[in-house]
This record gives sequence, structure tokens and C-alpha cells, in this order.
Amino acid sequence: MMYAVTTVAILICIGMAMARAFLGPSIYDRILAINSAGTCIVLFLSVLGFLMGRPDFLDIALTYALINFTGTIAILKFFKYGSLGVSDPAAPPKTKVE
Amino acid sequence: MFTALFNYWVVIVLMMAGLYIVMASGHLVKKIIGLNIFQTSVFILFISMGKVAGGTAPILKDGISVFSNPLPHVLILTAIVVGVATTALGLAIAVRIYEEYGTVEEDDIAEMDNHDQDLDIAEYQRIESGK
Amino acid sequence: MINMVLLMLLLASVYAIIRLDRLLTAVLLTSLFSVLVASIFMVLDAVDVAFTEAAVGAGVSTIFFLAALAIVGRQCKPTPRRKIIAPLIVVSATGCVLLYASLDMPRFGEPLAPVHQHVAPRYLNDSAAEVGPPNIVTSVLASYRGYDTFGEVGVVFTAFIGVLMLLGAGTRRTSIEPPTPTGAPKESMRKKVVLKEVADLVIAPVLIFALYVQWHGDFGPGGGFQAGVIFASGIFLYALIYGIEPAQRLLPPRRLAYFPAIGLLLYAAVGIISMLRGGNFLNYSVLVNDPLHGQHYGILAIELGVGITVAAVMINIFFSFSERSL
Amino acid sequence: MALLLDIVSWITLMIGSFFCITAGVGLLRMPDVYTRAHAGGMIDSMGAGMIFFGLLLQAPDYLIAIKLVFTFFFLLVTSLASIHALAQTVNVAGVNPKLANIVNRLEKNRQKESPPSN
Repeated sequence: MMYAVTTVAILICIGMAMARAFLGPSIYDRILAINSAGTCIVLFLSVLGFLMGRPDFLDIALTYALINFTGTIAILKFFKYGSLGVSDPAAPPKTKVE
Repeated sequence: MFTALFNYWVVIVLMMAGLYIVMASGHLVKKIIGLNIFQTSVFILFISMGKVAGGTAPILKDGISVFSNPLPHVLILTAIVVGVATTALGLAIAVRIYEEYGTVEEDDIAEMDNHDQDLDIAEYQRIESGK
Repeated sequence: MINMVLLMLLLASVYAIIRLDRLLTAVLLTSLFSVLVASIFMVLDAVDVAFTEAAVGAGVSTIFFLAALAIVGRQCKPTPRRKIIAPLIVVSATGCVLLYASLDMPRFGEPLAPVHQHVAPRYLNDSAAEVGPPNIVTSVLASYRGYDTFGEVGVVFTAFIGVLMLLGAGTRRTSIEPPTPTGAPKESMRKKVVLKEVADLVIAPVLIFALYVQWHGDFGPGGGFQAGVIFASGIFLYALIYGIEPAQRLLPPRRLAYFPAIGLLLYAAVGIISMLRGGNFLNYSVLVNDPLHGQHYGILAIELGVGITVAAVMINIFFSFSERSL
Repeated sequence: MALLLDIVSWITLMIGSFFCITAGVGLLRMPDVYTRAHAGGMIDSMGAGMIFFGLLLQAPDYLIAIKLVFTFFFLLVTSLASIHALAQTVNVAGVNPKLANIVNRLEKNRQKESPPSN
């Protein structure tokens, strides 16, 4: 029962995040909403295992939690540099001297 | 009736939405997105057919006797990975087209092709008449 | 019930993909679409499929689309009004025909449907004694239908060859100098510290988790396909954070291009060894004296082959695409 | 003992659900992307934390408990990091927070009302 209530709450949250993804005036709103919907889906997948009585399948939630990050980073990098292959954006620029 | 066939109806709507994107959109990458949606609808169709009411995932465990059908799962599991590989192939073709034509809009490409063809015909006619 | 709610959300996301003209939005929504599909698979008991879809849809597929968009640009003309009508008519007509046909489908979840009568009972009842692993999907994938899977890996390999012929791999461009981002102030780049630290924290667990998925596929959801995709996603993350050059120093493209073939040959070799030992192609029972042990070794070997091929293909394709956009 | 665990699970799961729904409302109703990012972060921190804690109390064996902990840890780290990166990208792109104007105005009013100290 408690799993069912939690599932409903998470589904509502997914719905609201998706509504923001459709409405979102800027592309940033959409990225944020999709990231949040992804988090909600990780929660949903975790609770679903308990709801269905076989909680052995948390691997899927774990996978998604790890891989969602890759997707978001790719989108942000695409935004900033217009390319996925640019070398070492993490390093400080060489021209800048402290 | 409604609940019993709802999955299949959604599959049909998704399939048609994918087909619509492929037909209506002129952008090649958007067309590939449409193909992806179409393909996913087929996946959902197969998995829906494999579901058995009251069954659980086909992983053996003590005390569980009703399982869903594992065969569609196997077919679709491999199909997803093949699907992403073929999507990459389609995108590679789109990229090469862009590098040749400078655009991936279907109409522009067709126009450039027709223009080339017209030039070829004019050239041919010129040679013919000259002879 | 949950199933229906998720399907409605799916329809909403497809509607948004059609309505919103921006290309980048469509790609973003496609990734959301795949995750919703993964949770639907989970609800419909297909855990292995949900696993694959979650890994592919969120990571690999989105990244390939973005890599292609980085080259072709993200301008997309809106569909002119005159081009909407004809497709709409065709699509509605086909949809109506299909809806009419769907009325004869067996009811959803019906245990007596024809699909469940033919080979599925044998897989469900006998696979534990004949093949061994508790995960029936793995035993069907690797043993009963090993031939099919061999074909599928061959298709992935062929797609890789196609991409290689179209885009080339290992041909590093001479202009390595990264283009200066226009408009962005310089100090923005220094503050990427948080991302770098988090990525350092995450990359190693992703790779280790891929190995876990690879070797745990007999007992839980997982196997070569999923492991290959997850491993590739870990490498993508490295390449995204540190740039493609360090990633290529780590995995030199010229050598990496051999690995899809190595995986496929490993798969074929298992089949040929079983033929040499007097069985059929891909009949693992003859590999060692005890049939069950033979099945186990055979499944491990071919899953490894699948994993190597899939991971190498995905990483190679990523390199080919992102080298072009430098 | 089992009853106690059930009650604690109920409470934490309900708190988690409450935070999820609140965050969803926040995503819909907040005025600009920075405030929405705050709402989105709430799902990762309180929502996920409480729900995973509630599930952890119900975990039937160690492997599942460990997987729950790992999932929560990576979710917390990666998702919040990507929200941070997003907010930073927005900031670099030159979007000003809508509420900043209000804050500035309040600040100015306060300075006007109170006499300069020096």
C-alpha cells in the first residue's frame, strides 16, 4: 500500500516535470525538466520493484542514475561549444594567468 | 475491451506518429527521429504480447510459477542495440549528405539535384545540336 | 493501471516531438521518450529489455544525435502547411485499418494467447535443466537462439563497417586547436571543477558496473549487450569531460577498430570449437564433458564476445562522429 | 519490530512523496529557470533521500540494500552536479534571475530608509 501511494506521487511528479518540458519557454527549462523527470523515473523504477514484490531489479535504476549524467553533460557541452569533441574544457584556459 | 486492447491502440498511434514525422518533416535528422519512434512502437507491441496476466519477470526464483513469455524479450533486446547501430548509420549518411550538399533539408537537396540534372540536359542538348 | 498512465505520458511526449519545431528540443524529448519506454518495459515484466533501453536511450542514442547535430547544425525549417495534409490523410487511413485489425488481437495478458503456446513453455519449464542460468532470457538469447544472436551481432558489426566507410575512423584531423567559444566569457571554463570532480567519481563505478552486468547476466538482468552499452557510456563521459584527444590516447582508434571483429570472431570460434568436438554449430553441451558446465562456459564466452563487439562499435562510432565536428 | 519498521517506512515514504509533489509544483509554478532549478534539486535531495531510506528499511537482503545505497549516492552526486552545471551555463549565457530585480529594489529601499552610518 505504501509503495502504491509513493508510486502515484512519483507519477504525478513525472507528469508535472513533463508539462514543464513542453511549456518551458527556454531550452534550459526543458533540460532541467527532463533531468528532473529522469530522477523521478529512477525513483519510480526503484519503488516499482518493491511494488511488484521482486526488488531484485534495482540494476536498472542504478544504470539510469549513472547514465542520465552522461546525457545531461553531453547536452550542456553541445550548448556551450557546439561540438562534443572539444578537448579538455575542464582545464583552465592557458591564456588566463592567475 | 478498453483495457484489454489499450496497449495495442497506443502502439498504433505511436507507429502512425513516427510515420507522420518521416513523411512530413523535411529534415533528415528529424526523419531519423521519426524512424526511431516507429521502431520503438514495434518494440512495445512485441513486449505487450509477451505479458502474461499475473506473471513476473522471467528470472527463476523459488516460490514463483507464472512467468511472462521470454521469447519477445530476447528478440527485442537484440533489436534495440541493432536499432541504435543502424540509427548511427543513418546519421552518418545524413552527415555525408550535409558535407556534399551543405544542407540536410530534403527539398533543398532535391532542388540542387534537379538543377544539376537540368545543366546536364542542357549540356547534352548543346552537344547534340552542335553535331 | 500504471502501464496506462505511462502510455499516456508517452503519447504526450510524442505529441510534443511533433508539435515543437526545434530540432534540439526534439532530441531532448526523444531521450525522455526512451526512458518512459524503459519504464513501460519494466512494468510489462521485460527487465532485460528495460535495462537495454535505459542504457541505450539515455546515453548512447542521445549522444549520437547530438554528435550528428554538431555537424549538420540545428536549424530546421518548420513544415510548410501544404505538406501536412497528404501525410495526415495517409497516416489516418493506415491507422484506421490497423485499429480495425487490432480488434482481433488476443486480449492483453491473456495466458491462452497463441504466442504463449508454442516454444515458450519449453523455455520456461526445461531451461533450468537443459541450460542452467536462472535468467531465462539469457539462456534463450545465448543458447537456444544463439544463432539469431550471432546474426544480430553481425548486423551491429555491419553497421559499424558502414559508418567506418562513410566517416572514417582513426583519421585524426590536423586542426586540433579547439574553436574559441564565441560570446562566453573566459572565466566560465575554469568553474567546470565541480563537473570534473563528479565525473572522476562516477567514471570508474560506471566501468566496474558494466563488468558486473557482464558477468552477472546469468542470474539477474544483464548480459553482453547491456554491458557493452554501459561501458561505452563510461568512455563517452570521459571523452566529454576531458575532450576526445585524451580518450583517443587511452583507446587508440586504429587499435580499437579491431575489437568489433575480435568479439564477433570470439563468438564464431565458440561455435567452431563445438563443431570440432562433434556437436552442432553453437551447441555448447559438447564443449566439456559435463553438458551443464559446457553450457555455462559457452554462454560466458559468447556474452563476452557480444560485450566486446557492442562496446567497441559504440566507442568507434562516437569517435568517428566527434572527430568530424572538431 | 517489523511493525515499527513498517511505520517508519510509511512516514519516510510519505515525506518523500510530499517533497516530490512539492518539487513538481515548484517546477511548474516557479517564475524563472534558477528557482525552478531549486525545485528540481529538491527531488534529488529530500525526495530521493526519504524514499530510498524508506525502501532501505524494507530491503529483504544485503545485496538489495547495497544497491539502494549506491543508487541514492550516485543519484545525489550526478543529478545535483548536472543541475549545478545547468544553472552555471544559464548564468554564463547572460540570463538574469527575475527575482534579482526585486532583491536589488528592496536593498535600495532599505538603504534609503536607514541613514548612512558614516
